Amino acid sequence: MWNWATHPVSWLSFLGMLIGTVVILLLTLVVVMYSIYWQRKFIGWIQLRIGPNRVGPFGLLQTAADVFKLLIKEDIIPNKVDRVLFMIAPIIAFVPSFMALSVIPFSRTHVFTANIAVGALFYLALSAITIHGVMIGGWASNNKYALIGSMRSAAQMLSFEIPLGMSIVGVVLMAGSINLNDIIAGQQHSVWYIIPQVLGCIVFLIASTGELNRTPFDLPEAESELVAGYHTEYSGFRFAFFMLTEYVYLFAMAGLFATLFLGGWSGPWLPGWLWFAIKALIYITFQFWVQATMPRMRVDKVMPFAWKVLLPLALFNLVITAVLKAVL
Amino acid sequence: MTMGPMIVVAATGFVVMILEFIFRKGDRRWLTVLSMLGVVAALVVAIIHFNAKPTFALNTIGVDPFASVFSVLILISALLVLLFTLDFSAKSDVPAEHTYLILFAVVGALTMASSIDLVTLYVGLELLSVASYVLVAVRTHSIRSVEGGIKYMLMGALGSAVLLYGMSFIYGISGTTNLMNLSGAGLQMFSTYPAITVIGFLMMLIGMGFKLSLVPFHMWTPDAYAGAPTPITSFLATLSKAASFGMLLRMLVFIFNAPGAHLFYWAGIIAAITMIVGNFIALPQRNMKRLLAFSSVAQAGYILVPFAMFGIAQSADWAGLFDSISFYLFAYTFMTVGAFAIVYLLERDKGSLDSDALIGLYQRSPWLAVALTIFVLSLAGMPLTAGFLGKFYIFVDTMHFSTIWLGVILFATSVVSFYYYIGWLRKVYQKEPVAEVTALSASPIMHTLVAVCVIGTLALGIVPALLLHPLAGLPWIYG
Amino acid sequence: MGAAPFPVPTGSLLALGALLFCIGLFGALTKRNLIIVLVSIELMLNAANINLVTFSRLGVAPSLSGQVFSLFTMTVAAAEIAVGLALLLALFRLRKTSEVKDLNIHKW
Amino acid sequence: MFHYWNPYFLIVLYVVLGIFLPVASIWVIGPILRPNKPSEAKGSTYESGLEPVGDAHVRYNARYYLFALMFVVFDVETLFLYPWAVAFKKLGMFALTEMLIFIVLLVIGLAYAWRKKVLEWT
Amino acid sequence: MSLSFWLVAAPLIAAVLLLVLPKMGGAASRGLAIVGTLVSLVLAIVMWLSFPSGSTGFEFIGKIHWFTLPAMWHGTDLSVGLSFGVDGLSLPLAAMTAFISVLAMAGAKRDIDRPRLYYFWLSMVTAGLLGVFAALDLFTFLVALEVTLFGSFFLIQLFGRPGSPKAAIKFLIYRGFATVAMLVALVGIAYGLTGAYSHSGISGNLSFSIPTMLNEAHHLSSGILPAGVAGALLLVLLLGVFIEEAFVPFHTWLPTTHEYADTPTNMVIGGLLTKTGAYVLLRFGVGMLPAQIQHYGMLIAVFGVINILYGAFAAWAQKDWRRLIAFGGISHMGLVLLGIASFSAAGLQGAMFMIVSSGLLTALLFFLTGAIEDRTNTVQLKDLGGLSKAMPMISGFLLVAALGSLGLPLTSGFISEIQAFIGGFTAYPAASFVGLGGLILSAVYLLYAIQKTTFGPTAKLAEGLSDATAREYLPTILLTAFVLLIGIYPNLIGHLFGLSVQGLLGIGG
Repeated sequence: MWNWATHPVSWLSFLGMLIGTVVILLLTLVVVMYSIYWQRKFIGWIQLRIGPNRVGPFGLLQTAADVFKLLIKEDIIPNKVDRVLFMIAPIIAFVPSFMALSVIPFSRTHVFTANIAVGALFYLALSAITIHGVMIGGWASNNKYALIGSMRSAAQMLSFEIPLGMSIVGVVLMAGSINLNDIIAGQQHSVWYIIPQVLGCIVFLIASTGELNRTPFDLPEAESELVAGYHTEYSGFRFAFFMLTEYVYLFAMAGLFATLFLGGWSGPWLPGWLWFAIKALIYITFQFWVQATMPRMRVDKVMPFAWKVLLPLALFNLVITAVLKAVL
Repeated sequence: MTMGPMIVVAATGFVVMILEFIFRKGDRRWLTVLSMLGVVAALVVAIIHFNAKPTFALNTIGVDPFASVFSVLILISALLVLLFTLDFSAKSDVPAEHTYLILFAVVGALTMASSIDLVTLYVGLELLSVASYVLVAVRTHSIRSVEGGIKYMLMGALGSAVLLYGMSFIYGISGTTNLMNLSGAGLQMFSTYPAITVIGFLMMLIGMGFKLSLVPFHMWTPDAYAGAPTPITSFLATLSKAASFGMLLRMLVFIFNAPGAHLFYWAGIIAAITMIVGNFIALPQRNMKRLLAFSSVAQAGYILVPFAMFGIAQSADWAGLFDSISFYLFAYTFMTVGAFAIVYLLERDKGSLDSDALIGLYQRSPWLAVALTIFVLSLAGMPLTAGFLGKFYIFVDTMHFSTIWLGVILFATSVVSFYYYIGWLRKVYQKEPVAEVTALSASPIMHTLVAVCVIGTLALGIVPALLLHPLAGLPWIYG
Repeated sequence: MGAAPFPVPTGSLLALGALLFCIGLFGALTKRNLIIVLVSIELMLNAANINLVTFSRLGVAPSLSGQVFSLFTMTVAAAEIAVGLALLLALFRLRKTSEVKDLNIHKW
Repeated sequence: MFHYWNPYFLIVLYVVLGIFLPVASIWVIGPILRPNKPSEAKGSTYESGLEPVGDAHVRYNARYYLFALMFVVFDVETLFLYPWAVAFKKLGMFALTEMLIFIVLLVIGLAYAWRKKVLEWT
Repeated sequence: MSLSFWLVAAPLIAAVLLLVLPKMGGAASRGLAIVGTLVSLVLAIVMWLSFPSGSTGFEFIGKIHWFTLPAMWHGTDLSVGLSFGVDGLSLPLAAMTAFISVLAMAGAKRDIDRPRLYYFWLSMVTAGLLGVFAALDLFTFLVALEVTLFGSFFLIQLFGRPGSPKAAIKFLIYRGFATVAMLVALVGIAYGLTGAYSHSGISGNLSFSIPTMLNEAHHLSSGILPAGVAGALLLVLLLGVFIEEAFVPFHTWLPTTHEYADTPTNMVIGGLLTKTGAYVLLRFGVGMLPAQIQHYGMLIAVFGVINILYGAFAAWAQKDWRRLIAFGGISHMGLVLLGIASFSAAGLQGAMFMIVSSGLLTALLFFLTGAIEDRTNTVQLKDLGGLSKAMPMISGFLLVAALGSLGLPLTSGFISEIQAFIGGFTAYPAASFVGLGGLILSAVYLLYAIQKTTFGPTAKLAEGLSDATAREYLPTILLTAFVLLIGIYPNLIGHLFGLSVQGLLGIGG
């Protein structure tokens, strides 16, 4: 596999990097648009509805129209907000989500992956930075709903990050590396880690749902209680970036899940990028399925759930893995 | 088992912690007793290994004469503090975390005493410090306690940042954090990067200065001492200080044994400032705990005096310096804990820390009055007490290594300290104007504690051979 | 050592560390809000971390112990900040303030 | 030859683009397309259509801090698990015992927090 | 255990018993304390009588090893012990200490508050003083010095007149500094004489033993002290001594102390405690740094003369008997200084006579003024007058004491002054000549005070007062007797002084 580390950077390869990054950016935007479309369509089917079908064939351009609508909306900055923080909060939230994609290996020969040694940790670190964006946005809005929403969101993301990180340790233990490419390589040699790490996989799935603030853990944005959570005061394209952040993370988390538990791009017959796409789609669809099926949890159940159930489970998984690994 | 004492104390700490949340009802003082048993066991282990050959697990933590002496010192003061706590927790409402936090702090202190790697030394220091911050502020309903804790925390964190920054330079120019390797590298380091070596030395000294409440890094001391529960105050004054001195001694002596005299002179200057300022600002204090806090600042200055001489003395002569430092620390532990014990009894009796609470103590409880007299005279450095001998020993050091000006300051400032120490004694023997006097109530535990401290103070003053003899045989410098 | 395309000299990294340290020290000594003071102290610790990591790759005798040290430092800093925040919380409950100048009860 | 820095160049590019996208769309393209007719009502804080009461910069519930503290402690402890997991194969049984002790300590800490009702959302 | 050991131990044991034994009344406490000190007095007399004739060294040596400060000087341990012994210099002073202390205890008022504590501290001070005079080990000496310091502090503090705490603190701080200065100087001298002084390059066995130090100083066998260092040590020592002796300008503590302390304490402080400095100067200065003493002789002599004159002038200006006596004492000690500075047989003998004489006379004067105050409740000169009618005996003794103090022939003061001045004139005639003025002044102020007190118009409060009681006769008569005895038969103590002076000068020569 070709990666950046084996050659010195020249202007040419720099240009290549730039082009690749732009491609990834565009790809991401497309993926986000169509995962939103897929969400509406899929949930529609589950609920025996048709879903979007007016804009474009099968409604395929629906999301594009939504985005354009947001772009031409007036940019309202309320009077009482802290202007500077209010304006930069979406950026703070968005940038790390996009950066997180840089370590996800999309395919075997994918050249735009930063093959760094601490890939998984890097991802976790970035997802923690987004919390700052959310909190700053909520605080700067000077709105009680936004404040409570952002606090809840932060507390929840923090709480679920612990079991998430712990469950990844199990995989790292199996592979002996934090580098995501090495983890995929490890799965090529044996089985997909979803088999030995089934407990870790379950914890990861649940924790990532919480981390992404998705149903059943979507109370930061519980519209019946908190209007729209931390982005209550946001409108137009600033709001769009918060939404974008969420879905980029969904994509990134799908990529991470595929990499950690499903062998990433590896698989027989099909090309790597397709395998990756299929596996990511499985995760994304799973999320939408859960969203359509589960009711929202009560706020006083969510946080204790992360600490009292998921964390011990993750620790248990870790110990079992380590012991088995040492014994076998 | 080179880490015996540490493991025993840590295990006890966790056992107590678990038992604490299993048994949540009733009188839980047996947990403190259990902790004391653990400390005693650790003390036994430490004494068994007292003369062991220097061995280090993973080249990091182990035993050598240095570790032995300071471990015994730390464990003894831990025992005294726990005994103190045993009485304290019966009388006032402190959370049970108190007990095992002390144990964890002791683990940190032991690590500081017996580690030869900057990393573990630093971690030990922080374990001690963080536990101490919480211990000071353990009474969360008391504004004084919390404020003292915050000041201590801020200053302590500042100190550790400075210390760490200094350590990073030393690591940078030597490429190792292991003191054994560093001790060989000192001279080369110094000749290649003199400026960085000096910066590293000073930062480490200043960083430890915050923990040791050396002037001018002592600002937190009176507030933290006055705010903390009294057993914890005595903990800060003795155990924490002893461990920090041990760590400072180990770091400076191992790393900077080659660069020579003028580096260590800085320690002398700080010692001089500390002695002078510490004693003078103590003069107007009326709050007994604050006064003891300032007096402990001054005492830290006395103990720092021998540090100034490591650069001058040949390493063959260092044994005397080590001996005098550790002797003074032993002496200081007994007399300080004793003094705090009596201050605590008075505080509880009168509900005030004003030194007027001392008035009539002799009438009320002659035995406690005499005990306090002994402690105070020892702190002031009067003959036949441990304090005098400790000071005298340090003075002889200064004499021998031509640093007599420090010795002169030492004794001259102790004369200043007479003023406030004797001010106490004056009140102790003053008559209370009331006709009817009641004895100061003290539990058997407190009587035991005071008695132990009296015995310690007097024994070290009258039969110093008890301690000097074991110290004398130790091969401080080895390898 | 990795031949960095634009090699980062040791000096500038150390200068960064020193700058951070000085900013932190300045903040710790002059700021009035306790949380800012805590953050400043964290800056100082991180300055030391930068030093350690720099030296561990680019020092006189590069070794891994610098990185290990900085790992420990991070943990310690986390513990310190945890305790610090807890104490601030306790203070706020009692005094409704988090200003340095209000830490004056011991003068009364 | 291993070029340690190279992946980070890529990451820097991600950062630059990540900033570029919102900046371009909000500050460059947006102003051309969107209308701008501010009014007092638009600028008021939303509180379900009522007049906003007071300021939202109030003190929040202490439980948030508790969770933040818990996070700080456990996140850093997780940090230690990663290097261990990587080096596990090389170190063998020694690492296992060490880490079991470490995890036991973690569990004790968790149990402590549990017991002290820190984990409750009350 | 030798006699000199028990000399120190007896009052100490009494003190400990006082502290330990329960339920003791005033009389019992006093009795116990007196017994303890009396034992010391008897021992001192026994030693005096059996003192080997012609011996210039230490006799009756007793030694206990105490502890060892371990190897720090190239493998040499410093052995520290409790070690006592007396020579011709210290024996008279020890005897005087026991004598005055017994009388102070015997003459103390009977209605003292908390008698146990009082006699405990009085015994402690006595033991400390005896320790100071009889110590043969530097460590022992320093310990004893500190004991006297704290003992007297508590006596002033707890049992003084109203307002005494302030005076006590002043006393403590001044004398504390004196002790520190002496400690520094003495340990330095020990180093210079016996240890390896870093400049000399010769390493000896460091020792705190005073005989060893004297021996080394005598033979200069090892530890060659560089002149500069020795000079510095002497100056530090002098500083300590000057504060200890309350010399101008470090004198202010003494009058204040005497003003506020009660009578027995005043006797001990004025009669004994202020003499320790002179003893230190003789023992360590003259004995161990003779060359330096001679080198700085002029300085010491000038200081002496200043004190003679200043003390006398200041005494003249006092309106309070006690302060007057205090300044008189300073004047006396100035004479001691002049004698020491002369560094001659006569001068040194005079100095030692003066120490004893001044001790006895000061104690006597304090006792008598104390007796007067018991009756009149004042010692202000302006309030007193015509006491001779009401209390002829006390007035008579007061006159004798005053005459002794101004150096009338047939009193101990005479022999002291004459010898000191003979010494002074041989060495520093000009200074001594100026110092003679002090004699005249002392006559003036003493007679003026006597005249104000005992003669002249009878003050109102002097009417109907009783004369001395049995309690008061004993100390008065005994002290007066000794003042006269020494004046008439100086050789009573002179033969001992002669021996030690020979010893001291033998070094210098």
